[in-house]
Amino acid sequence: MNTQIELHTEALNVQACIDWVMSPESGGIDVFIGTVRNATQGKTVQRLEFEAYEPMAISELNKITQQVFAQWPVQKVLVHHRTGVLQIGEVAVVIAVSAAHRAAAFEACRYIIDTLKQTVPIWKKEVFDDGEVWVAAHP
Amino acid sequence: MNTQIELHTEALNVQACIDWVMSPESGGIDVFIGTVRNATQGKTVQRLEFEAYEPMAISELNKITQQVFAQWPVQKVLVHHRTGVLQIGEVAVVIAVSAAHRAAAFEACRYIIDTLKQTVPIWKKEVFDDGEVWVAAHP
Amino acid sequence: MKVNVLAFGIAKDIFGGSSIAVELTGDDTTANLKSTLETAYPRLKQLASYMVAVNNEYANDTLPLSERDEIAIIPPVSGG
Amino acid sequence: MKVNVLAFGIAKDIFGGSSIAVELTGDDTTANLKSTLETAYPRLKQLASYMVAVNNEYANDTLPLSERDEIAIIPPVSGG
Repeated sequence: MNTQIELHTEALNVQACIDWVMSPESGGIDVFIGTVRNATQGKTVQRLEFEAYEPMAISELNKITQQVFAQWPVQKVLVHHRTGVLQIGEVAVVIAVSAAHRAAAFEACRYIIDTLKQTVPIWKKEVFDDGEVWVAAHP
Repeated sequence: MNTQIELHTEALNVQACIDWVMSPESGGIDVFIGTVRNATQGKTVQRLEFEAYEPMAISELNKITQQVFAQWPVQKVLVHHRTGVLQIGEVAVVIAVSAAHRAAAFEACRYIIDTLKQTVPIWKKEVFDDGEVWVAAHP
Repeated sequence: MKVNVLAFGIAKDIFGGSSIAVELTGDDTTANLKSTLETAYPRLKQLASYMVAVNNEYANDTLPLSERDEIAIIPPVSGG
Repeated sequence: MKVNVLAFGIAKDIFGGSSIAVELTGDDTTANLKSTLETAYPRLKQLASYMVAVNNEYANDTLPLSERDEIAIIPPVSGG
């Protein structure tokens, strides 16, 4: 199998993600790691909460990775996304792509995170001192 | 310090590289990992040997990271490169860039590896069953 | 026809729960489900946008619904 | 003038060592160093390209050299 897509309620293991996509045929690996920032638009964030519509999120991520294999000569693609409560600095998402040559790895990795943020049914709630906000819900 | 540039004679520690660039202010980290492929143009590679003109390599990498900080809003930049004998699958280079937003991290990381391959005095020798070749030396 | 609708993110707050039962009068389309929900829950109309998913696929407005479908309201996503 | 020249990568193979001493007759420029080396080591001309570095900086052909400079021959790089 050349694709691994998982949602996790516990801390993501970045090294294990990288190890999974590495192979003797790959020469370049691009990895994107999304972490929880301590502030958004100047306001201090206490923590994040991620919620996923799990079967549909997996299905949409599978579509994205199929598009990637159709468009770029990549070897292995991994997407791990957290759900639940995340503290500042924790890893929310790991996307890792291996390829024989680096251009494909970079472009595919960027495409996956950009598309994930548009189509995959996962929601992020930012919790502040004085309230909480579902990100992007309102205009 | 927001920059870490190192040449290593022993195995690179990818997780430690990522940990170094992570911070509570960063939201996106892009990591490029170059590994030793088992073949080049269809020919089986036994191992690689990297040689560096060390003070100049460090100096050129410093120039590249200064260009990166001038061009993109990035937070931390790390480049670790191996020297010496590398077996198939070993990590030759790790480039890690953290930023508040992912676009800067992706673009800066790509710029660093592309420029490194053009200007940094490091040389790779591919060792085959029946000989060895300094990569890119001849037209 | 009565359909069950799953809710996520802010839709869960708007509906006051992670799933609601909706009685559809008139046609059985996704468009009718949306207008029925918007009448009962006006805050839905204040969202930047929202989609309906049927059996784990984004649905267009003309898709006919059945009582056995898994139907979900998908407010603007914000993963990653 | 006598300068010491460091060699890396394939240049080390061409010179038969990681550093050589070169007696420069005529002017003291990088261009003269290159032509002197190319006469003594014709295989240098078969490289895809090569640069001279002086004190850890790429040098252009007109740069004057001194005996105290750290001079290196930089064949096409291939790191990463």
